[in-house]
Amino acid sequence: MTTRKKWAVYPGLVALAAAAVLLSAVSGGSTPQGRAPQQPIIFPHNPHVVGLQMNCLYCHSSANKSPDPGLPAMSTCMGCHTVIGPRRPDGTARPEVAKLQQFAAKNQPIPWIRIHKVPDYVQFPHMRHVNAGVTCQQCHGPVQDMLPVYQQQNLNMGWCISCHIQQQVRYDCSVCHY
Amino acid sequence: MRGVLGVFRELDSAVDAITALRQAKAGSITVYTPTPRHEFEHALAHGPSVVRRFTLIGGLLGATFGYWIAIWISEYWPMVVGGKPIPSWVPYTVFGFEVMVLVGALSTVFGLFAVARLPRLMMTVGYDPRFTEGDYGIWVECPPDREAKVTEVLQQNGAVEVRRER
Amino acid sequence: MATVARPAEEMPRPNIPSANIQLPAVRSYQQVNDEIIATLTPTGAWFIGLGIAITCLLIGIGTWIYQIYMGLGVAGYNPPVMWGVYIITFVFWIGIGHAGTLISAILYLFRAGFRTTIYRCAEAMTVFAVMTAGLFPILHLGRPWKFFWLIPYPHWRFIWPNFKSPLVWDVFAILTYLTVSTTFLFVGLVPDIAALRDRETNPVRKRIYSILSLGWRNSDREWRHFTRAYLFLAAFSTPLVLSVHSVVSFDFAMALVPGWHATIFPPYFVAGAIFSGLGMVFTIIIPLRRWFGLRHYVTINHLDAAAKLCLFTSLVVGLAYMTEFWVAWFSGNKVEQEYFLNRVFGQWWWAAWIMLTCNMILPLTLFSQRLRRNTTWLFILSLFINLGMWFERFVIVVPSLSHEYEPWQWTTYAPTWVDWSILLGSFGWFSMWFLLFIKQFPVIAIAEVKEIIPPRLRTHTATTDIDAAGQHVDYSPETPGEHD
Amino acid sequence: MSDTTQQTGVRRREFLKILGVTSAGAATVGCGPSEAGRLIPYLVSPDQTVPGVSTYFATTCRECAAGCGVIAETRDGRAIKLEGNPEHPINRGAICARGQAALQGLYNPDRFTGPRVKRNGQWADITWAEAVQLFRQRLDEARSGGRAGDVVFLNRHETGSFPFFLDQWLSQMGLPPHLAVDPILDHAVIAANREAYGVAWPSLSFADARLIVSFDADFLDSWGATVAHQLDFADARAKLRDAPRFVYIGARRSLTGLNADEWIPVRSGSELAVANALLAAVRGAGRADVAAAAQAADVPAETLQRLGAELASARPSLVLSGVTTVQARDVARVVNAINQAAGNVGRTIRPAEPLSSFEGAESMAELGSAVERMRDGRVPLLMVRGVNPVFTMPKSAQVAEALGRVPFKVAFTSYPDETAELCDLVLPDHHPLESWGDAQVLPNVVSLQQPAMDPVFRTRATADVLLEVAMAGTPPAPGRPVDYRSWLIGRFPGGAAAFATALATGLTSGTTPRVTPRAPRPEAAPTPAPVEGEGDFAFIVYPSPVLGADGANKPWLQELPDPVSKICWQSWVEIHPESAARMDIQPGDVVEVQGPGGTVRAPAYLYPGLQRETVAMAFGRGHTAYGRFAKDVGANPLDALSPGFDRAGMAAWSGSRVRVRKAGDYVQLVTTEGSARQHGRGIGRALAVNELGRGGASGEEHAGGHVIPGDASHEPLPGLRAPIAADAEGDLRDPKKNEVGMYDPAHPTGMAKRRWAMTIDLARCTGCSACVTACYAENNIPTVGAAYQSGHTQGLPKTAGANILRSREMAWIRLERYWEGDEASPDFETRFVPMLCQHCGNAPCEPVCPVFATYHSPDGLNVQVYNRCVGTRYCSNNCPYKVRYFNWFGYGETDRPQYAWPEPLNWQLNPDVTVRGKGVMEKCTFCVQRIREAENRARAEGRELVPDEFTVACAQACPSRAIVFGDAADEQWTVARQVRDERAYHVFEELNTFTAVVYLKKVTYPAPAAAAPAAAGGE
Repeated sequence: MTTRKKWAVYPGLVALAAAAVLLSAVSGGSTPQGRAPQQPIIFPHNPHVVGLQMNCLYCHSSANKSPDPGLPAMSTCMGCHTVIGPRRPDGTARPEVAKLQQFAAKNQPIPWIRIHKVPDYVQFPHMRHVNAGVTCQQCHGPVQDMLPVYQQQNLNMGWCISCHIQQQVRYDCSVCHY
Repeated sequence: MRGVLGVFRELDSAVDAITALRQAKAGSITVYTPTPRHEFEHALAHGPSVVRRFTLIGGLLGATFGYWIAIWISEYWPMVVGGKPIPSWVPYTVFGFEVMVLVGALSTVFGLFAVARLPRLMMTVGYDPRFTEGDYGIWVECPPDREAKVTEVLQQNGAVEVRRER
Repeated sequence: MATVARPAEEMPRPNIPSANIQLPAVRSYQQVNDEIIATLTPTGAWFIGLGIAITCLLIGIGTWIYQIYMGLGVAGYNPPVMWGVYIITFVFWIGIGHAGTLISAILYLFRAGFRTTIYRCAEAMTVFAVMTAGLFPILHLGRPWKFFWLIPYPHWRFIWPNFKSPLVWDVFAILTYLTVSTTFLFVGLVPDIAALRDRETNPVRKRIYSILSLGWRNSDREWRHFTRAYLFLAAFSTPLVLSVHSVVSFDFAMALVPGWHATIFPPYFVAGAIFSGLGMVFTIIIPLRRWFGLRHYVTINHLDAAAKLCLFTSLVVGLAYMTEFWVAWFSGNKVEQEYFLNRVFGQWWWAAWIMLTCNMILPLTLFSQRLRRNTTWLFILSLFINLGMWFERFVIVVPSLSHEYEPWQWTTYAPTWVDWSILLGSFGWFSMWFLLFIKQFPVIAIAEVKEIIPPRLRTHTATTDIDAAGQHVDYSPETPGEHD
Repeated sequence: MSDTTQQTGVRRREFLKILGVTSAGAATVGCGPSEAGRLIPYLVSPDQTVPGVSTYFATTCRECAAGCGVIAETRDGRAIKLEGNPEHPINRGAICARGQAALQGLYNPDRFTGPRVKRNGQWADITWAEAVQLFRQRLDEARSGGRAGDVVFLNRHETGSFPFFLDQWLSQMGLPPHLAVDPILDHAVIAANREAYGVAWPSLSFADARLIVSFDADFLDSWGATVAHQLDFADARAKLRDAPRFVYIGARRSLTGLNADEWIPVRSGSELAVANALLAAVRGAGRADVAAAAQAADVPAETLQRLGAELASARPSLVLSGVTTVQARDVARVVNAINQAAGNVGRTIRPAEPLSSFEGAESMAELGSAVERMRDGRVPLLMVRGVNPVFTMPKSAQVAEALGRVPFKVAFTSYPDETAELCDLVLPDHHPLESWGDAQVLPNVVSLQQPAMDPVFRTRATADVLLEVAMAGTPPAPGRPVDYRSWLIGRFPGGAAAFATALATGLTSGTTPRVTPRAPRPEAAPTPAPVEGEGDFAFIVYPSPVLGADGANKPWLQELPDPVSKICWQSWVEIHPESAARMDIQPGDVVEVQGPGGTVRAPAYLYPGLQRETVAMAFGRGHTAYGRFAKDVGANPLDALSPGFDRAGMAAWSGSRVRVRKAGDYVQLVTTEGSARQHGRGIGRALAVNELGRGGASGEEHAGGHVIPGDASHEPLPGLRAPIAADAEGDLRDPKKNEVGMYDPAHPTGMAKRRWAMTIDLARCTGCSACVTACYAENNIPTVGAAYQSGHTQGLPKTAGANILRSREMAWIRLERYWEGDEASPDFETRFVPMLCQHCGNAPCEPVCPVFATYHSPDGLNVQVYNRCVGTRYCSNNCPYKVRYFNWFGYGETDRPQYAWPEPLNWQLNPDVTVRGKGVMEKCTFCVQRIREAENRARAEGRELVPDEFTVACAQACPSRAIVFGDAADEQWTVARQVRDERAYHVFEELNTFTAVVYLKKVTYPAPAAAAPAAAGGE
């Protein structure tokens, strides 16, 4: 007699439904989280930020006065690296600095590969966040220890919103989307 | 399980056979009929179907869920549209109603399957393809010692064929 | 057997109570199985029809791909006429989809006997019509690949559909309707599939039928719960069918567009839907009964009774049309009045008059019993009704939008070949499914037909003589009125 | 700016290209983050630019002669928006549509990308070195040929140092001085003014006048310094009760005419008689000539008598002439005499404070004689800069043939226009926004012009080229200017330092060196041609108010509907409905206008604002070259004319007789107009001046008004004190409700404290449509009419404007132009209504959106979230104002055939505004990006918003200051005060939409004789 077999059908159906819901729950949530592309110059934040105690704003100078954090211009890099050359005092090589100086010699900007990117229909004013005391690490992760830099947070809308609601700040659509 | 299967051509002979078998306490009877006939219902005198309970529960669940999800969602991220109250029950009634019908209907079918033991994964003993065409069938589940009696009753009431199955 | 020749002066015979239409020509359960299952064998004509249907469908699909790639601009939209052929056709098909459930559910509750032999066909039509209609709201989206945003599912954006929008009601009404009517159709099919299963010799088909029949065995327990469940499904479908088209009408009635913003819309739409559905039933069943040789199942009396229902709905629709004009006049709202004048005598007079002629005037011929029982006329009329109901939706959508509050934005509208070929594709899609259905499953409910024909009894054989009420004598091809 | 750009220019441009792709260029498609591009940093970060923050450069607009001051907003080195310079004396912060569109000249995809030479009929690109070498060589040949005196340099008329510099260079080369050409300048008036006042253009004060009479002078649109006139005229109208009455006399009612309170449709050619009659009336002299004039003008004599009397009594008045017939100069003289007699000079006409912008322009007759010399083959070398005589002179003048006889022709023009196509060598000039310069706008005010960004293409400033040619071979002496900039600084009082400081405002006092004025032309020449041609119609050619002489290659201007006919991307023939009926001409029927110079064909537009025996056409379209947006669009009315001049040498564009016949075929009019009447729906309302002060409810009863139940009009301006109107307000005010989030006024964000709103004063609005183009520029609105965008618009000809034939134009703000009163009589009235999203408190569009793509923000905006929109278009159906626009094609997607911004037009895109993709609804956002930007700025400075601290793009541009934007919930903002004006009303108030846009009724000034209020209202 097969009466037992047939009851196995219903749990199966339920399992299917559950799977479908879970699938939809993460749908659209797929972002390049954890993406760590190979940069033209393997720039180590650690010696600069931790070692030399440089402020983020030294290089990303407009992060506190513009929606756009800004990238250090070649001149900014060469400000130090004309002196701090491709060879350490102990003679060991600094290959990346050599690369940098080559770019500088050719008078070419460094074609950095972009990691953190919100869609074009999202307006993200950096200065509002920086001035409100949001640390760079909250969104970008512990950049000072990253080598290479990767996207730590998923930068999803839900991720933005949860923080905005928690902080009791604007979470109205027209704050970011226009 | 084992028992005797009788095949009938005429409705009334089948009905008579059932009454006779029930008097004889022959065992559990299953009647096959190409189309539902009240005659059998009376003869077998089963209670009313329990499908109605599934329907009721399903409908209530559906309506509740319908209202709840709509209200919960509008409170979840309050957004004013057209100057209307954030949770406004009037439009949500449409939603509640539709979900009630959906869940109610589905649970009815589920109930049907559950109580009618469907889907039946394989044909069991005591069935004959003729029952979907013109003929009526009576399958009596009974211990071997009573098979002879049952067979006799069936034949008396004009079964065109009687066979024992196991 | 005894054939009683009827004197000619008895014509026209008195109306048959539609609750009590018999099938004198069908005598034994055996015969039912034989004759109905015989219709399932494919014929050349069927293959040709299927081929045509699929060709139309492919044309539609190709056009849609082009439209998705290029953008909706390839269709004839002419702002502010932001809705056009697609929404019109959507409402058209939804309307068609209403007759099925009406006949199978409402008439079931009312115990209208004439439903028995036509409901399976109508119900299949319903399911496929709703399947067709369901495509159009997606098809008319600017970004169709995002249609699932209308469905409430949990996701990382934390944002949900707006349950105050009639379009979301639509989504649920249509999904519910599709699910319920499909279930209804399938549940009704199960015993018949069992009959097919038991008769099938081809092992593959037999296997498929066995699975679909869920191991149905016609046992008394199954029947007991089945009849009860079927009743409840019918009881659910009845309010559902009324609600679905009411919700569709809300798409218009909830907007403040002149010509849309009217409380009469829900009843008006439901009546129109049933009306158009019956039209389509005639269009389908009249050729079908001839083609399948089922004229002694779907007798002229069935059509007669259905025609009466059709006439009634037509009268309701006509009343609704007139009421709209009256309300416009009585409201004293200048905008509304100008719109209705424009509807009949302005820019779109031709569409309005097609609508009024086909839906209001021509159906009046059904008052004549002779025409009701003339299948040729019924068929022609049904075609007019289909046309007229498409234009009713045209008249509701286009003139309203092209003649709104802002005179500066008054405009016109002309569909392009894109609209037309997608409309064609929808007919292809519908016909494909329907043609596939009629050769796989019985178009007449075997088990239910058996209910209304007298069972074989030991004592005597059931009589089929004529009775005083002018009911049928024995069927014979010569009997006038039994077939055409 | 300058130094860093010199160093990093090219690379920055590369960088910008990439930026253009990654940030502004991309559109809302998909929902996840799109593919991240590359990040190219600066080499040397430019001193005063912060990435992502705008830098502003004060410079001068060169689109027309007026020389308005503009402020170019640049972002990351790209100019993205032009706005009026508030400091500037001419335009006081306002800017017209053509000024806005300068950007599309700068980024025009059809610009010459570099120097090119014609080798046996084929264009070939060459390097600048070769080009200058070749130029110099041909120049020397021409000089050595002994015919140096016949060399012609045609320069577009401009004031400032350049003309002087040019003449200096020419004389140094031993060549005759250049010809300064402006085809649409009113030389007749200039000549008359010179005689009467000694200046070309005295400043006009409309506000001080009590009566304004204009003879065909379209001073709001194409006559003189239009922005200045508009500002002044609107201020005059804003005086409401004491505002001047305005009478327009002319055969065609131009936009200015439509703004007039009375129109006297005189027969074309009879202006002189009428003017004389009025002069007589003002002088209190005889009546006889009035009758004669009325006879000639085909108007009732009493009208002229009444006007004469009015003119005599109302003092001061202001009488203007813009006639363009062969009698133009004479009419202008008489008009000056009238002003003299009426004592207006010094009060409403101020020769003491003239506009310098119109000094130094040569008459078209001069150009004509130059062309004559070319035709005789006497010109060895022709140099052209920004002038296009082949297009701007009648075909019958055979300019092209004349050019053919010139051995070598050099074009310094930036665009491939008809003339440049015929030249042998092209040395493309910088765009004004890329180059240095200055303009003399007032006798003692110089408006400076500085580059707002690096050159887009391989162009060079003409002045620099000339300098190089002049210096070639000679050793660089110290102190000699190396380029035009240093030449300018060298002559600048105070030198480099003063120059740098002056650049901040873009203005400086003082005068630029003037070119030596030529002797005034002898009275005899040129003899005015008699009224030419025959036929029963007089032909009027007027410069298109939106295109001007050379706007046709800018999609914004092509798409901007003509303020009168509302037709775009097309030429049309205006004909009076009665005449049309007589000849059985329906709108769109192609008519053939046969004039003395030839025939021109265009579809007919029935215009009630014409004298019955007149047909009119706009000049500006009908190019046979000039790039993808201009080529083969429309017809050039000059083809029908013969080259005639008036006594002042102005091209006589009007008055020649023409035959008009139906050509048989039909072309659908590319118009944005649905119905030209309001059907009593009270959209644009007016009240007569004598009804002022009777409370806001006065004015007309309009149909919808107080009929429909549920009417909200009992409450004055409802829904303007709180962001959310009606029901929801009660809901949100409910203390028991705590889950309303930001809608709770007590919420920390405080967003719900504001209610952004707008007032539009119809008494000020002139319908000039500058706001429309400003909105296009600010909000990345795509133009959809170009021929290449019509390819997939099914069922229509693939010509320009196909999408607009399906009314798919995207203008977020549109100008509705309604006729009021009887169009058959000349007394019909016009209502201009700028219509934009009303940001309703109870927005009908919001509840119907299934996905919350449009909803009501806590600060009262009706928000459209593009990336959430799925495109059901239900919102648009439910919008009573029909102000929502749908992306039928991928106008914003680079890979689509309908892409609206072919490289480099996309450089202009505003990075703060999302570019919308296919299948998405869009609409006016109240410039939410500006609101947020202001809020961010305020927050960064730790303060609240200062009342009126910012405004929206349309309000900013509006040359009549009709639009005011602000927070209606805060009494300190101007808008909050304006909404209490007695003239305030909502459109479709009866629908209970509680709009945030409040209109102020127009005020009409009936003729003193006609006692009955002319404000028939919404009829």
